[in-house]
Amino acid sequence: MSTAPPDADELSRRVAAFLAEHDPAATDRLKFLRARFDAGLAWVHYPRGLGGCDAPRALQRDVDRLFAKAGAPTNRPERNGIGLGMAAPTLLAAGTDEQRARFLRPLWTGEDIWCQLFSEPGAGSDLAALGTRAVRDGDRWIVNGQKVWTSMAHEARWGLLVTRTDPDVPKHRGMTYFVLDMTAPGVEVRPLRQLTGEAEFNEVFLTDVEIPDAHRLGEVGDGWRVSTHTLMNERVSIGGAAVPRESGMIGVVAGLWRDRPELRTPGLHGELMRLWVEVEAARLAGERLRQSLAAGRPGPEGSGTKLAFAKLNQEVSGLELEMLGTDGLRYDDWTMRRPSEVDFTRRSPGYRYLRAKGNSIEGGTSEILRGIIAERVLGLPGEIRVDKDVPWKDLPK
Amino acid sequence: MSTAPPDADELSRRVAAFLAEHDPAATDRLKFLRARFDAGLAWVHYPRGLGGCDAPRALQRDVDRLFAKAGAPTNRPERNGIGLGMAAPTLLAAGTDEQRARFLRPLWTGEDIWCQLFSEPGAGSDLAALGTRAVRDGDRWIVNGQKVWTSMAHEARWGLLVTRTDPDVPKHRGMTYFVLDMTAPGVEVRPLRQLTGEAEFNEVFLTDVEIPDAHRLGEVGDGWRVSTHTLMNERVSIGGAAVPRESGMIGVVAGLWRDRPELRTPGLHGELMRLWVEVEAARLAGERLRQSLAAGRPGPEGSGTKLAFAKLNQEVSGLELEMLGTDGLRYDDWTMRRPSEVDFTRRSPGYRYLRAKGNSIEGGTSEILRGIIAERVLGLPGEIRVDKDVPWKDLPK
Amino acid sequence: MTDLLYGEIESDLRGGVRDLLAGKAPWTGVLAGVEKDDPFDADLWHALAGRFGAAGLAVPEELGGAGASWREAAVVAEEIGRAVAPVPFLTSAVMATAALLAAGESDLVGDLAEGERIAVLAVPFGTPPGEPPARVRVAGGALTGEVPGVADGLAADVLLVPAADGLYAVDAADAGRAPVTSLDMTRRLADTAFDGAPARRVADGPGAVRAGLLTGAALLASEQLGIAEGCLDATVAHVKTRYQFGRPIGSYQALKHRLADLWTAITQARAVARHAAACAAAGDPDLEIAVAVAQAHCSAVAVKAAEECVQMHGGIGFTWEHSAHLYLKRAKSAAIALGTPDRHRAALAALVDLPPA
Amino acid sequence: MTDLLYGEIESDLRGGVRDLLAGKAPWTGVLAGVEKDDPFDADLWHALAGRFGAAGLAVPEELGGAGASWREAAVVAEEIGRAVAPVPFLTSAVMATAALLAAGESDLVGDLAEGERIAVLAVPFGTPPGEPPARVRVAGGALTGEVPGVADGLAADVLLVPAADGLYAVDAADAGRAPVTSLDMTRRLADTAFDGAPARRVADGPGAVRAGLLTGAALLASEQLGIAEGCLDATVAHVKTRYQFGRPIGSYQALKHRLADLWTAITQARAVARHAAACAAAGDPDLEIAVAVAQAHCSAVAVKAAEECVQMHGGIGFTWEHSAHLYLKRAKSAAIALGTPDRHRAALAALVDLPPA
Repeated sequence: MSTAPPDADELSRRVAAFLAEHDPAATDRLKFLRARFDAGLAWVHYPRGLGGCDAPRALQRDVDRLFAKAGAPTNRPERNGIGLGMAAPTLLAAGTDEQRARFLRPLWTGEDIWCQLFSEPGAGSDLAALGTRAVRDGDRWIVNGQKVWTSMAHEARWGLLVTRTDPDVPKHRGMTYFVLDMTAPGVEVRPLRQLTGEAEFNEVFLTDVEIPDAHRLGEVGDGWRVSTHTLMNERVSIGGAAVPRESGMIGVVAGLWRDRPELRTPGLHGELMRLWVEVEAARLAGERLRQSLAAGRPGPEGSGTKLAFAKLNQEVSGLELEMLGTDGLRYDDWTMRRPSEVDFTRRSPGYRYLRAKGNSIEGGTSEILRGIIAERVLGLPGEIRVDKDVPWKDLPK
Repeated sequence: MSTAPPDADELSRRVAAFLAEHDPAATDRLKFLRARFDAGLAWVHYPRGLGGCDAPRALQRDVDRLFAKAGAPTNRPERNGIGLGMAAPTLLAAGTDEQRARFLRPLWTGEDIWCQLFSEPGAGSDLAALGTRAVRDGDRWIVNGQKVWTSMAHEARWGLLVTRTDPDVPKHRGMTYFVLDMTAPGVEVRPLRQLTGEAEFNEVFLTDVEIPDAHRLGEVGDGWRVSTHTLMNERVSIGGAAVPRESGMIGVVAGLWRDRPELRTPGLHGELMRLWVEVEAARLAGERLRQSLAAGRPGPEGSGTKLAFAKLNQEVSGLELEMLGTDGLRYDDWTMRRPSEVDFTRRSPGYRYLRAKGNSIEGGTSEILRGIIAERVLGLPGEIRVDKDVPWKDLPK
Repeated sequence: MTDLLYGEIESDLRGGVRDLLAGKAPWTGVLAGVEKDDPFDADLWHALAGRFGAAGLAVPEELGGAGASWREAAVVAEEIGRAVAPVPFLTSAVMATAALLAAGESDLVGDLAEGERIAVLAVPFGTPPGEPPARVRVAGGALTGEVPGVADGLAADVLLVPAADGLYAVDAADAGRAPVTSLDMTRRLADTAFDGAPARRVADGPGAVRAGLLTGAALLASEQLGIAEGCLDATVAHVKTRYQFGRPIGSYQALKHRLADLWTAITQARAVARHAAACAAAGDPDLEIAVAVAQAHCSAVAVKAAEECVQMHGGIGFTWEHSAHLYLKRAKSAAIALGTPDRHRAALAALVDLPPA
Repeated sequence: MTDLLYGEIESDLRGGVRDLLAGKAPWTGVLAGVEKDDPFDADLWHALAGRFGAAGLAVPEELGGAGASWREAAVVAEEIGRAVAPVPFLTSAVMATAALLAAGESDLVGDLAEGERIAVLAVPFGTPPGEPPARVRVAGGALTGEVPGVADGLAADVLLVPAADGLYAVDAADAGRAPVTSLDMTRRLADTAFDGAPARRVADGPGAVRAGLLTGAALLASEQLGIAEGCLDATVAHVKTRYQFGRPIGSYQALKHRLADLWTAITQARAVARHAAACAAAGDPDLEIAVAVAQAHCSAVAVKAAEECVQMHGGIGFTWEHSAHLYLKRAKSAAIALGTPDRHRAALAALVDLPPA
């Protein structure tokens, strides 16, 4: 093997060689995936030995295509979004060699599902206010507290956990980051039911949970900095995909308009067209952002795209109910279900209306996003901070 | 004359007696008005000797009606709104006996027009930031500075002036209030042209203007408190009158819709009906406020009424232009005129659109009104103040 | 101009209803109820309608009511909205009662006024005022046909069914009734079916149904006002006590300004709802316009208030274990009930001579 | 999908235009100009169109142009909007030029490209794309009739007049032209009249006018984007330096959030304006949809930006001696020009198969 990063041709040669050695049809799924990882063909831009071969990130798509064409099994990325999207880059940036070696392979193969334990009842937008306490006891830590909005916690093997380790210093300085074994004694996962009736998320209660110091990620007191790796990657994953015209909710409502002439009124038409235009404008803005990113010019438009779609999803789904009249007063199912993914289009109009309310709260509230745009993009002064130099324990809560 | 405040019957007897002595048809206008003032029948709720007779304020309307019925001349209140609405109550509340005796009669009769010199280029919403300096020199004060948004300054005999007398204390504590002789040397009034092309307002430049200490209203340093008398009365005067359905701009646009069928489109109809409903709702809210006040139960709804009508005037006038299409691209007159009153309905649609922009700025910006509602009505925390304990001279400007 | 204020009697009435609802229908209880099979809170309804007398406010004393008016009934509707109470007040004590009063019926209306029986108009709940198309056929004093989406249809003892030649009363036991999983489980719908159901004609012509729908729409505006007020109060209380970044979130100006705008919209909703109720009470010729304005405006205000309530509560407002979603579901359903804002604006256009393009 | 980004050449072009406008048309100069009788800034136009070559960007080199495309011309439109520059770029270099190019005309179009002559489409400026009704009669090669509200009609050397059988060129000297006191004095209207005016037919059928209006509407979106950007920049700069209550007003969250929303709307306006310009450049089949979306959206964004600019400047923004009203008047006029958002939404409905009720 040469030491220079492989180019596209070299990569496709390697894939071909790998496939020649591991027939996808004849190899056990997990065996195949582990071998692909060990061959450095998992995430090619990762370092050698950790599933990659230092190749440019842009070549990943080609490699994935070649494997797909050969009928190779996937690592089911849809089941492990937090693991692949957030845990892996955090481990890469802040983990020790031992931690990377231990966690990354089963993460990539999908053997280990990961979840993220950041938000707390008292720490939502203000993540750094969190109060889950971790107290050192020799080479282990004892953790007590409560986390919320934890998707996949009920299926996860590992969790990304941020804790308060020093309450006597200002809040950003007294946090420490851990990898939590979700099977450890004292970890209790409860479904968190939402207004749609179902429970996508969980609450996680931590009672005298022991974490070995070897599972600490980064230095003691360095938890805020490590968290930013995780959160930066959260933002990148949002709003990147190209979408055709009339995708999503507007497509549903436009279809309803076309299929049900008896529901049409001039007033609803005006509203429909106004929203259609706004959705198309937001879609084109998203497409422009995608082109910018592809051209290597990342812009701040992502926050605006999320902001716009949250509002539009809410307005469009609200219009759908009004269009339906009495039929809009029905719901499909209030029983508490545990969906593995959110599918707006397959459920009832009422579900769409209710679920869309979460779009302006989850993954950064619309208020936080507006603040980010105002301060980081427009350069307006930050909010007056009264909590900067106050020890965490003295903050009003 | 009895010492008890007169009731309705007694008042009508007095009016009849006055009219018997002063035939409106045969008496000189000014003589008549002065006599009415001296008879205590000017503003009946004012003290005796100052144009009133300590009667309940509610009886004023009856007295005015009796005079009107007899064909008596009025004091032309529309020409002296600031005098009657703001200067008089301020003089009554904060003036010395000499000041009241000197100023109130010619104010009420309309001989003296008054204006208000509060706002400055650097002190708009934040009135207490004002910087017009008054420096004591024996029994007089020397004043230098600039005031803006002064309506009637070019016709006024006297001005209500707030100045900075002590820059070394926090801003609310170093202000002093004066009555300014608008004919004094060093007072220069310039028209302040607005985006409509005309100039309703003025800028007033004060250069080494001398004010006798006898024209100080209230104590030195007490200017903020005295100002609140003036401003409280500003708020009372807004939004009190009952208005019939389809008054003002919505009536203009509704009339356009009825008269010009060729301009109609379904989309414009939807917008028109949406605004029609909003205006009617705001009108009914104003009517409810009026009923509350009449029942002796003043409410905080006035701020909301002003807020709503500012927005609606802007939206309705904007719709009018769109309805007109190419005709909406015309204007009537850009020359600098000095109108004595604002009449939205008699000028062109473009004028209405432009002039309405001022509705959310003049007399308290919509932002300030929202803050007042949030804090005084809803009890939400005030803005964080960084200027409370800082000497005025050290404030960033 | 109608009197838009609340009188002393109305304020006392409000206090009584509010206490009763606070005691018997705290929101935690309402929430627990939405997953039960019970179509409404019968115990609460007996207390409110029977013992308290809230169901008969607008019914003359000689018919067994309190002899007050729709103005007073509107105050009850406000409090029911504020409490998202699962009782058939709007459907039975307002819509059915108004229809029967208009029809000059005097037996059933007394039972409704005393809360002894529950009757509902068998129309799809989204039907705007006016003349709903008859969905049933009459033959030999019996009805046949289907009416989907009837509000409180399962709670009803009697269904008042519009037919081509008038309004018919059908004993609920003689009708097919299928529960509907409803967006607003505090006022559930039922799909009703009539298969030769024995019926008694209680009104000729369309006037009675029209009165029921119009009065219902007028008083629904007061319910929507109550929903909006409940949302605003809950939200203001929350933002005063929820801290983020060391400050109560109610100290952040963007939220303050939005709440100020909401408060302004609610003061308007109060005025238009009062006007509609007063017009209903007085048989004022402005009633139709007042109702169209009230429904177009109050529907939007209640939904906006509920949406802001969810948003400003953040994550907690998105959970099942919080009252915000009860408001949201009731507000959105109420906006569609008895005609969407769009339908009311269209009706208004005709009433105020602003014809469509 | 079209390319929605700006290329290097476009960025260079923008820099050049911006420098030129900053030097020759600062807003104080524009303001002074609105009270003069001059219908436009001839000196500026000669510099921009003639020496700089901005008028001929989309004209092939063999016809005397620069051989670029409407994409590049759209960048010029942006900068003109940002500077509220009083030049006939949209009317002559875009609308008239596009009409003549569609007609295959090759004489006049070269003069326009070089800025030597100015031609405008003689249609009321509020006319949406499509086929404007002919307002003149043709008899013996001469035109008779009236066309009110023609943008830059006084600046024009040639009027291109739609008639039933095609498009006619009329020497401006042969037409009656009355100046109109315009809401937007940076792009003035004139009422035109033809009384047997000698005319030359430059196009058969309606295709040329259609191309002129459609291309004009596409590039007007870029001008509107520029207006909005100018407003946002001015407002952000103001709120950073204007202090009230001891703090820059840009530190108040309510303003911050409104500016963030405005910024978001402008990023969308940029994308839709780029798409419309790219479609115009490529003759893309999506052009009509792209134009309708761009006009419906960018019109609203530019007006919103200008209204926020006035409001956030407070009293000073309401005065004559500030640039805000120049933006406001141009933004509102541009929203009506070439069809209001309402008209464009109606056109869009037909294009995307969402028929009216």
